[in-house]
Amino acid sequence: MHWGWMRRGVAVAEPVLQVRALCIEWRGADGRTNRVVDGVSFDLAPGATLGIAGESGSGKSTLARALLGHCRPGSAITSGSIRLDGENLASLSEPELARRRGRVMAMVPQNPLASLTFHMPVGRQLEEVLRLRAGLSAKAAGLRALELFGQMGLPEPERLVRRYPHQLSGGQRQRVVLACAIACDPALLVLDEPTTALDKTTEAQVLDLIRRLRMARQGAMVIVTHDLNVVADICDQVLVMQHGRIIEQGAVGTVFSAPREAYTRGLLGAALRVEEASRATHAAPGPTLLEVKGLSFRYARPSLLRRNPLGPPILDGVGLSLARGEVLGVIGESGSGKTTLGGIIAGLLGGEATAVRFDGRPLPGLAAQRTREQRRRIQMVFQDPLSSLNPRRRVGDAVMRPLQLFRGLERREAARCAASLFEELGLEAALLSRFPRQLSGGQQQRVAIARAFAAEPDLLICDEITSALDASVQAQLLDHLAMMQRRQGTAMLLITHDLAVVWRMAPRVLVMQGGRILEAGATEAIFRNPQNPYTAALLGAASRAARAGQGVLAGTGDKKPL
Amino acid sequence: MIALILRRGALSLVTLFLLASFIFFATEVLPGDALDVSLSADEIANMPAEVMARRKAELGLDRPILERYWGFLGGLLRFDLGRTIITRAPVGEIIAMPLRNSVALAGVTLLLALPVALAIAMAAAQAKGRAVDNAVSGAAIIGYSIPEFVTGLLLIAVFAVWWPLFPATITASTNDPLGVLLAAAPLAIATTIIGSVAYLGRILRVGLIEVMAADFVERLHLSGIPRWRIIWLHALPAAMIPGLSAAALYAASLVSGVVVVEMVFAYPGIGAELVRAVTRREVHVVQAIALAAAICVVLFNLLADLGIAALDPRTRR
Amino acid sequence: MRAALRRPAALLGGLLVVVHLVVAIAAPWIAPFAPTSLLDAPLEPPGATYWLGTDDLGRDAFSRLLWGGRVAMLVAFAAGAVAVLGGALLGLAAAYRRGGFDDVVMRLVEMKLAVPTILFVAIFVTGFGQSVPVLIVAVGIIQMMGVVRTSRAAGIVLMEQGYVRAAQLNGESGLIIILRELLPNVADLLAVEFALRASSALLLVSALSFLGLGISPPTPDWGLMVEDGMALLESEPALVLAPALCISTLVLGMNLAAEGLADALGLDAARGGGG
Amino acid sequence: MSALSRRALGALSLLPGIAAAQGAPRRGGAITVAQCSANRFVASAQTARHPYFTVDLTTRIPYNALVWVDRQMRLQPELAIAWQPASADQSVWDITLRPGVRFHDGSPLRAEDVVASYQLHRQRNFASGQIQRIEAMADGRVRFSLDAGNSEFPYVLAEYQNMIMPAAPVETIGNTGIGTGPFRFASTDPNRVAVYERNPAYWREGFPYLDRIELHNREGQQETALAGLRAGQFDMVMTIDPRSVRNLQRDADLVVDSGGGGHHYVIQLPKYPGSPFEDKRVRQALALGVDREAIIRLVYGEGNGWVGNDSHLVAADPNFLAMPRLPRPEAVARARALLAAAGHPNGINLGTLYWSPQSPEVGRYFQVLQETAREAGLTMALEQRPADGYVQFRTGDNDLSKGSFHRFAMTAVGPRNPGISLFRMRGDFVESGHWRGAEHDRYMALYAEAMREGDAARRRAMFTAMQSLLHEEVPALLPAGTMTFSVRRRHVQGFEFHPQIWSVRFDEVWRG
Repeated sequence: MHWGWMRRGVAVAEPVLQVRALCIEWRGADGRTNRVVDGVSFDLAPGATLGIAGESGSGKSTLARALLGHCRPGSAITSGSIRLDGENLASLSEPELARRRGRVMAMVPQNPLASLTFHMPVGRQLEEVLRLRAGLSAKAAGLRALELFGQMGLPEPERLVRRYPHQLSGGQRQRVVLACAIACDPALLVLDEPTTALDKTTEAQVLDLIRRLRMARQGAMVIVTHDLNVVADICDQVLVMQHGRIIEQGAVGTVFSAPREAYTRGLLGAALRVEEASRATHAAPGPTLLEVKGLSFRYARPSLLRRNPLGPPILDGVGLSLARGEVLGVIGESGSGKTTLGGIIAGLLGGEATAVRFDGRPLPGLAAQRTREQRRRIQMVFQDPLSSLNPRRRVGDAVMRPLQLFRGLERREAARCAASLFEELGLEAALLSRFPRQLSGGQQQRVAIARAFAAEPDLLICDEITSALDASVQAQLLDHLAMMQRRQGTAMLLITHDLAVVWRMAPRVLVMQGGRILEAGATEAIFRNPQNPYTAALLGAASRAARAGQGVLAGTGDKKPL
Repeated sequence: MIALILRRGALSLVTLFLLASFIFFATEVLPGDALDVSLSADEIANMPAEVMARRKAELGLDRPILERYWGFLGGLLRFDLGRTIITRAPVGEIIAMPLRNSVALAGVTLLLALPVALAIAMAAAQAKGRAVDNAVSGAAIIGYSIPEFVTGLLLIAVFAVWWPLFPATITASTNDPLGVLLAAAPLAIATTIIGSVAYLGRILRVGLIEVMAADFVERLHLSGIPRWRIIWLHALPAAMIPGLSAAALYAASLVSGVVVVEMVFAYPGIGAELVRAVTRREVHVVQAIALAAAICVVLFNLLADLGIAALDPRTRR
Repeated sequence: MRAALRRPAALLGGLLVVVHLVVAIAAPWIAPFAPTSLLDAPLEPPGATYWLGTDDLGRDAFSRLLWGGRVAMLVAFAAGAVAVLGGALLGLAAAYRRGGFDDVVMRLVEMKLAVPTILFVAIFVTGFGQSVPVLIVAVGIIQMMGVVRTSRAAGIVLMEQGYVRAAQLNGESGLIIILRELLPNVADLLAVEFALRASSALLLVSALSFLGLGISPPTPDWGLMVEDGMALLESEPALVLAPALCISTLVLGMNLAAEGLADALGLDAARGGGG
Repeated sequence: MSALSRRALGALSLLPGIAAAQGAPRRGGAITVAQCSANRFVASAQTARHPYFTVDLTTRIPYNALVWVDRQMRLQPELAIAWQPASADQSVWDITLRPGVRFHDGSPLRAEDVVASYQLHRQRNFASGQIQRIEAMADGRVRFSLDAGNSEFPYVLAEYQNMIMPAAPVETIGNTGIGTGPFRFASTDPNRVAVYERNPAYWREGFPYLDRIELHNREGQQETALAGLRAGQFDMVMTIDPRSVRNLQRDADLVVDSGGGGHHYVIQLPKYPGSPFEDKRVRQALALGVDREAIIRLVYGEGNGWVGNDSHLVAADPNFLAMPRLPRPEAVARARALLAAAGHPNGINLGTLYWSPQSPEVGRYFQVLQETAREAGLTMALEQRPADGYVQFRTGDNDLSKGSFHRFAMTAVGPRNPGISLFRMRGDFVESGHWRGAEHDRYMALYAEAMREGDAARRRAMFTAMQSLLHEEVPALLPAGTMTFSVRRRHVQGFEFHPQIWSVRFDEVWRG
């Protein structure tokens, strides 16, 4: 592990980048303006690396583009200055900016697949930058491109240059855009969410590369991310943004070890601290409610020639069992098959009927084939709170519908019942007559939970229910969920990529990868001592930020982050 | 790619079969049959019933519909489009040249309209929301909103009658070489082009605007790549992809859809032939033309698919 | 809707449509003469009594112009409604059911693309008569298939939404899911589609009238007036230009309104239209 | 011996001889003609030259019939120079062929060619169905045996399509396009263009004048045809909308020709049980209530049409009997009185009148009819039906026992001799709307008598009596008719239009 920044400390050299009282406003189609960057000031010394952290909507991406003198259509710098090498980018004309972009300042965009021209081989795209921006001849550009690809750790550069972006892996694409950005060795390199699109294993490799680049280069670097682990890994300084303002800034070690703002603490809280004891309580093992044995699943691909030719396996021989009232976590990255598993149990996808047994009886694949009682007993809460409520219907309707459907309640009775469910979940009854858009994300998800519990289910499947929520409300939601689960004695299948959620809620966990179960067992045991390297990578990637502030946190270990 | 073409082809065959059947049975709702409509009112009024019955039997019009349907399908399998009911002329012979002419008109229209539409779309997309864009989009919408017959008649009035630059009506023959025919049809071509430019321009503009907002365009912009290069080399091929499908469908519909223009200018195309065939209950001709139009749709779609595959490596497998 | 009206082009479009609608509705009260009454003054030049002159049967051209959009607009709006309602139900049902039903619906859509429009209308009108209801149904079916496509596409996206899944998991019937969960959520799309379909129906109807397959005399109709006036274009240009202008401005208004609406709702009007 | 044949014997000089006015005709040159009538013709590559599948007004360019009807509706010799009945009841007719006529391919015209041609016409041409037998006689004459007496049979020989073609089997005869006419086919583009070139061996010495005629079909597309005329693409446009006449006449470069007679519309009044038209007074009220002069004034233009007399005869026919006319207010008053007497003091709704756009002015015609009938308390709705399939729609299956009737609808009819025209009002024919009763029987008795009658004057008296009967009974309404019109550039000379468009000739047209 490189912890070089700790030794180097904050540079004292003349700052290469000076941002002063920068304001950027967005003018909506309705003519109203919205200040997305509000009075931001900071300095950056040559060779230093600054992390800009914040949740989506905090203005960090807009700030990142402004550092290249760019504002997306509809937005504009209204005041303040950005001095790069002494020149105020805010006052330069577009052609003057264009001359500097790529050479003096460059950007590595967030989504490498979308950021590469899909109909052009990647080699040509790099050569284009080299020819036009570094002024190389076609031949020299070709050679330099191979060289750069090699430096980026891309295998077989000669073959790779002729590939199209979609033929590359996510890590390879990220390396290609990195190569394009550093082609002219810019004084300022801005990386926008450099790891978001990558899986954990690749993320580690790419971070490693960035770290090496940082060491090798003289220029300053700005990394925009929502992931504090990344900041902890490679930045000297951090700048935490919320609603367009800087709410906290300073050296990484200082900020992470003693966050002044609740918001920062929330962000940090989202990172897992295994060192804390799991708060999940083990229920006494009851009779088995759900049993899955050797479940495999493939999507049928439409074809004219064969009736149901099968795609690649999504699930491959998955087995699990769940007792009444038990909470089981299922973790894995996207594509691991965990959502498909939930979908099959819930009855969204027709699986093998014999593979799933519910309450001792085989469970038909699709919800439509199940009995009304079975449907009532298995409920689901979905990932995106907004999409899980019909935007054209009042939220009360959503909660009343299962009451009417499964419990045969009259409309008035159902309304009363829905109101009391709302109260239990800390929602005002007045919200019943609102439309989903009028609710916050956390409220929406609580309504979705209320809808699920309205049916008084025996099994609740929660599919990434916190991932669309701000860190600040996640904990609250999980508290409510745990409370309802305990009260109704519902068994839960908690599908998530967020280890903190599992750590907090589920005494037992399954780790999935590529449609298989890699590891299963008590959460404590697996998290503290992962047997499988993949599990270890998952855990390792998730806990670095926590470690960065470890020393101080140890003293406040009993304090809840929120 | 080949698999894609094969699958498309197979699906298209199903569509063609359904279409042929649909047309066959739909024409049954029409009052009268080919014999009735080939006779004048005087003839029908005065022809004795037994003479009528005998002639229907001669023409096979008295056979039950299913029998005629099987006969028709059998013919199709043998690539035999059948003969016209009254004159016993081979249907293929009747529709071949009009079809050629309509395809030529559609082709010329597209060839001329596409670059213009592209230029307009680029001008508009480059200046989205500004005066140029508003003017161009406005003109496109206006062009799109004026009925073809109005455009055509006004063009004739202005450029053939008041200011006689071009022929008002097409006197060239169906079988004339395409060059002669198209040279005789400048106003007809202009009429179709006006509508096409408006339509295609709108679609391409939206496509371009969408692509210009794409991440890769922003990356290139932030790399300091010149704007013209971004537009021509990066954005345009990408914007052409959704445009191609729309243009293909549009071109296919042009082949049989320019009836109004063909009528106004007396262009010897398949649209006018179609109206005539419906009028005369020449069921086989109607079916043949409908099939030809459908095949055009299929072919143009296939062309678009090939074009898309050329532009978009992601679709190549 | 309010956002749409803030755009000047959309506002102009909406205004054009509203003016046309108001004139059409108010025609019986504001027209100085009955549109069919023979005033025994054929081909009077425009003047104080006859603002646009009279046509060759001695009917007041201005009054006919005021009346001339009524039936065409009735057909266009009714056909638009038929197309949007039928198309939405069919498209959403296809998105809901998928499988064989979806295949059948998509083949239908494809067939519509392949059948020349004019053939379809010619068969319809010849078989069932040249009356307004027949025209509405024929034009409605033609316009419907495009709506099927767009609403199916939208429906497929909606089917992935949590609330639809939740309804499915609760065992709600297909009809309920389509009507309760899907339909309200494509309302925006359908509003745009309606404007587009109605404008394209209006163009189609006037072209059909021009070909003699659409609205028939004695109904005062712009398409017919253009066709009828062409013989007199040189001597009485107003008899052609006025109705041509009316058709064009109405279609233009509908297109602008559709575009503005689509823009405001974040939809894509150019691709929805066509066909 | 009939007056007809006597006149015919010395008639060569009567063939159109109007060369006067514009100086001496010149030989040579070509003209391009467009025609706009929505005439039913079903040409294909094989048959575009066949007289049955070309536009009727062009059949006498490549072909001749045995007899021609002139503009005054008199019989004139064409390929036949004489015709006379060979039986007292007028059911057998002998025809003498013109000697020395050659077909375009050089072969001489023989009686066998006439026989072969009529084998087809007998089967296909409605008017020739009455021919039972046709024989070539030893002296080169041709004998026609009919199923009944027909004193006007020679008119049948002049009917459209009844052209003489070189002998061939019925299936293929006529496909070659070879005839005896002034021009022969140079090329054809089915449904679009026919190009004719001069027949140097034409039997009329010195004719035709032109070297070439190019005929373009602009069926139902009068605007483009006229635009082509103005733009100089066409020298002549035939069968134009009468209301265009006034505009065209203003142009000094153009000449408008009138056929002097032309088409008109029968409005059939179906008299099935329960129909308002069962009551004679309603029919009479309708006949009075429709403002016939207004139709002519507004739809056709003054002088371009004639007031109909509710019979199929046209004003150009010498046998035409004009109706007694009342001043408009009086006619309306009487119509209202008749309606009141029939039990409709507040007027009557006649239902829907169906029409089809068979010529450009039809829509306007019916609008005027509808508006003026309203003044007399007769209201009706109008509904357009597409021109195609209209005939079937109008007649329905016409089975009273099944409760299906033909409709209150119009039919376009062309001008013909009384024998054919008056026969159309027979009770078992749709156009009479199932006319029945004593008056009908009297009408038909008169008709049968006239057909057996050889003497033209006596026949004329019978025709007059029949028309009076129609005026009184109004079995059908025929309010007004229009001349046929064509327009040519001034340099096209020697052209005369014809009330029967299929009898137009181009023999004497020349280019100035």
